[in-house]
Amino acid sequence: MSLAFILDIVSWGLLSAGGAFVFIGGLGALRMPDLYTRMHAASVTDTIGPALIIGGIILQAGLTLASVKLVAILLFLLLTGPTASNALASASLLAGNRPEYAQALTEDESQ
Amino acid sequence: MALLELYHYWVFAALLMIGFYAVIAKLNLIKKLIGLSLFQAAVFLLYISMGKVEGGTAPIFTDSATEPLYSNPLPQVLILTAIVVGISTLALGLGIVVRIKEEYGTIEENEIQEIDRQ
Amino acid sequence: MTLIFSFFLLTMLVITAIAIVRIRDLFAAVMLSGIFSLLLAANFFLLDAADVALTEAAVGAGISTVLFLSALAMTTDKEKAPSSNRFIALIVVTTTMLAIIYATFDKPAFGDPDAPIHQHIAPWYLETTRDAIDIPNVVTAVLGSFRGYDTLGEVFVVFTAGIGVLFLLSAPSGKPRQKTDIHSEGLRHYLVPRVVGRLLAPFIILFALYVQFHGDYGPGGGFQAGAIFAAAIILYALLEGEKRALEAIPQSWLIGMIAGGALLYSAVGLAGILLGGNFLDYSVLSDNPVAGQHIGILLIEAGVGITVTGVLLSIFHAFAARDKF
Amino acid sequence: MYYAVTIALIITMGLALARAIIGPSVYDRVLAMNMFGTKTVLLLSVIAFILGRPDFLDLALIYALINFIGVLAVLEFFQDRAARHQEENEAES
Repeated sequence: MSLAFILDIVSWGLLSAGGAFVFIGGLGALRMPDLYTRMHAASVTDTIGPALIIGGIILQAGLTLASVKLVAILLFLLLTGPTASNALASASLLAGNRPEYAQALTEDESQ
Repeated sequence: MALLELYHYWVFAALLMIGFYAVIAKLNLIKKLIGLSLFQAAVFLLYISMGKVEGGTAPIFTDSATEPLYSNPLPQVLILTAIVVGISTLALGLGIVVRIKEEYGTIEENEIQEIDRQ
Repeated sequence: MTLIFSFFLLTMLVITAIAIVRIRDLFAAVMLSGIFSLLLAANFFLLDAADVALTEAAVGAGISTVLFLSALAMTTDKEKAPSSNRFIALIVVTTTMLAIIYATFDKPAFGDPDAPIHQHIAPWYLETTRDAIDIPNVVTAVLGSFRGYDTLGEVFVVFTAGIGVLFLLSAPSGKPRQKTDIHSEGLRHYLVPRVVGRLLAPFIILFALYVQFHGDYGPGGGFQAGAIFAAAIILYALLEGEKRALEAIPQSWLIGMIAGGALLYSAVGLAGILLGGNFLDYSVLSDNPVAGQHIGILLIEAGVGITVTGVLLSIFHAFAARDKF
Repeated sequence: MYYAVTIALIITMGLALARAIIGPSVYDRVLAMNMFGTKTVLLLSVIAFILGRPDFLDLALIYALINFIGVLAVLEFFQDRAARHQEENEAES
């Protein structure tokens, strides 16, 4: 069990977990019933997916210039992704779209 | 596999004709411009796929000891400049559309022709 | 294996294109063309065209979306009438497509190293770049030095298009509308994007400079850097409002940049003649021909970058200013 | 392993594309475009390693930055449109 082998195993684990998260997020964005639930599915997995995948690639690349660039990419994705989702949600709220699904739930509780 | 290798050219043909369809059949001027940019993208794709060499790599020299096979740099040069020229001419087209909207109040081709006939 | 990835990406490309043409909501069509451009760039990357993918990334997804959206804001975002002569158009288009597909069977196989295109001049470029120009990026070498005339022509086309847009959109509007100045404040409702955007803008400018000056060694060069730099300033304009962006880089500077870059390029060419070489022959710029090539490519790439930045920014400002009237 | 991730990414791109095409609201399309952009960045990073040219990560970097500008432009468009509608309503009343 050399170090390289363990690194390989860990990075494969990260890559496949990332791939799974990304895929589930895509599925959620397609299948969820309304905009806000779709946004939830897409944006949460858009944060964890890149973190895992890029983390896995960094383990493969080792300490090189490529790793620095990958960290920069990850940093930018982590900054812009949630920002875009936040802005989109507030734009939709400002335009007067209420989260229907949440409303239905609260109405159920009040009855 | 042989068919898969021609797939790039078929996609070129399909994209070219989808763009062309938008240009000739759509009446909205902005839609026509979008179609024109699809047409353009198809040509870009044709050039770049012709420049690809099987098993090649991008024509930027590496430090590796074994000399790799490089893809053709010439189509890439032509298309690189064409993309920037494309966006400039697209902006020109959009500028003309905006002016048409101001003068005619519409950007639908048939309505513009009706106004012209009067 | 990458061929199979290409297969899926290309199929998605066609689906996206069909959706763009079919959809009646122009806003949706613009969003889909953003996706189209991302897919196209991914395909370019798989086809070994890193420089082209970089250009498409900088231009297609960012600037083209911004321009289309500002045009939509001034016109309309709904397509009205369905197309009139759809059947004739469909017949014409299908026949032509079948003809082109028939023609592809005579083409050399995809990726065939013995195809005529790879025999003509490309091997010479690849060999000579190493000795005569000595920069790793052959695309930059061909763009800047071997095909310098061509690139000069393209720069002047960009220049002309920019001037054309300025003429078209600076003409007085027929019926001036009274409007509140909505652009002066930028994105006032969105606090988080403003903060994050302010944080990112300097990095984008830094990255543009990296792409500009690293173009000899990796993917990049004047065209890409110009587009990225313009995108950074457009980001600033979106966040803080037109006015602030115009205070940072005034209109007069932009006009100067449009002309200045093209003139710098031509001046480098003329310097070649004055020093006893040919037009756009950089070897005479220095005692050592290879160093001369380096200086020449650096200067003309700078000229290209300046002109492209100036043109794209002027176009953006022209559209935005038109919106205000 | 890279191949498995690439396949997952391409399938997800397909799902996002489907969401962008069916809509139904404009916000769904923007969401899909943003998702698609993130997936493209990841795809390019992975492919750069598959092709063995990690120096091409610059491309993915620029995608991560430029995609954000697209989203901001859309937000500005929405804000602009809302202001325009408000004005029109005020003019009518």
